[in-house]
Amino acid sequence: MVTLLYFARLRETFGTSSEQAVLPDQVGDVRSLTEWLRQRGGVWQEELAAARPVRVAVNQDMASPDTTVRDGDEIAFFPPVTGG
Amino acid sequence: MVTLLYFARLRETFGTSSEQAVLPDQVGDVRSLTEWLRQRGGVWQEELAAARPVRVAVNQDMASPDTTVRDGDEIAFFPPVTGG
Amino acid sequence: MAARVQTEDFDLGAEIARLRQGNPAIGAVVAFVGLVRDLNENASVSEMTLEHYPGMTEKALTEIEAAAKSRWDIVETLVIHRVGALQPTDQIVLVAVGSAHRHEAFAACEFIMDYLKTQAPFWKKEQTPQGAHWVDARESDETAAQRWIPPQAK
Amino acid sequence: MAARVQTEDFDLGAEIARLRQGNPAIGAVVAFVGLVRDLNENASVSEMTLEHYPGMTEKALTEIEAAAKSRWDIVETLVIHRVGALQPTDQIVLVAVGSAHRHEAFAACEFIMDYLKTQAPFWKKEQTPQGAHWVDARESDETAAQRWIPPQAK
Repeated sequence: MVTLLYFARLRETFGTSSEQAVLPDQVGDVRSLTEWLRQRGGVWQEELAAARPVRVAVNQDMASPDTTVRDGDEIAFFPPVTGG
Repeated sequence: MVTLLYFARLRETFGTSSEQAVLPDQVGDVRSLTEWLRQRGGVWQEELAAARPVRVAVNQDMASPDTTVRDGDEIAFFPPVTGG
Repeated sequence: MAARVQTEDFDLGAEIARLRQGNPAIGAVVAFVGLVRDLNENASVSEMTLEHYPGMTEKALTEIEAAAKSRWDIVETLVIHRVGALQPTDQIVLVAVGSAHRHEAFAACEFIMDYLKTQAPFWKKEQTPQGAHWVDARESDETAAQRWIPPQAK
Repeated sequence: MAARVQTEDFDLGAEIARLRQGNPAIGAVVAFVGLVRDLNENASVSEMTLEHYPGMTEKALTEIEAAAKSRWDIVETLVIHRVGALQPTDQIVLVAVGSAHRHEAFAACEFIMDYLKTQAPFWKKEQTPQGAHWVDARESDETAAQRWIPPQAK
């Protein structure tokens, strides 16, 4: 079980700010997790399309596609940040 | 007649902050004015020695040795500035 | 070193007074204040809402401050970032650095702002006459942060 | 654009509030505050006296602000410099710049400080246990100002 968080435009488009998910065996890093969510189709496929500049944080650290994800992790998806 | 002003260390060493002076004919620029003052000897010769980093302003603008001085000018002598 | 995320406004004078209070080793303070403009990318802005990622925000800001401290000889740093609804002329963010000499304070303050802009999880949504929209990240902010990376590390 | 020389202290918060008051085009303010340290060149400083050249000071500061305005796209500038007797932790100088975007405010503020340090007629005299002495100009301040001169103009 992992916690998935969505912020800003993604939160609005997905219509949710968080969910609990059980990862299938083939999901071991950010890349495969994103691919798995994309397979939900619709807005998921659209917002998480490879061309979209989506950022991912694993346990509140900025992550890359190769970053490992494992049970208990908090994984957040969001657009490039625009604070300051 | 010109007004000569002295600031900071020069003011203290010369023992005066300002004087009125009538320039001799051969004094036409900052270089010759400085040389003329240097000829007073003593602390004047010492503080205005060529090796000393003295700054000169003519009519409240930073000047160079070639800057012209003429009757009615306000000419200030001071060490490199240290504000801020 | 302190990082705060808050909905309330902040008092620049009081924050800087606290930052340097009783520390005669601080000879220079550089403070940056970011404000809501009424115009962005040629659209007039009537209101802005700032969202953030609680927990990660504080962590990211603290890490950026620590990076600045390890890089420059500075004494104090402070970051305050507001969230929630803000109007034009409202204060958004304060970054302040205190150091013995001025160049370190200038460099560290600008470094913290550049990294905050690209690394701290805040998002702006603007209200304009054409409706509300999420602000797009600017390429120039990415470029600004990149210039702090030593050439050999790129 | 304003330049003030005064013996009284200044209120950072009030000055910045006035600088940006009612101007929603200002998205960034960078403020520099210079303070008296209790240590300079390894000597402990108990008091400092600042002397200036009345008339030329205001002229020099105004010219430096004008140079910054012609060089960067900035909206407001303010310089306040104190003179007279000051103690450690006292404020000496405030330079503030307001602009639409942050990089212009950072650059213009640092530019004004670097030129003030080498062009504005102020002199510091420090009181130390070894007696009073006039502070020597620092080569590093000259170098700092030089870096703003375009290569072809040097």
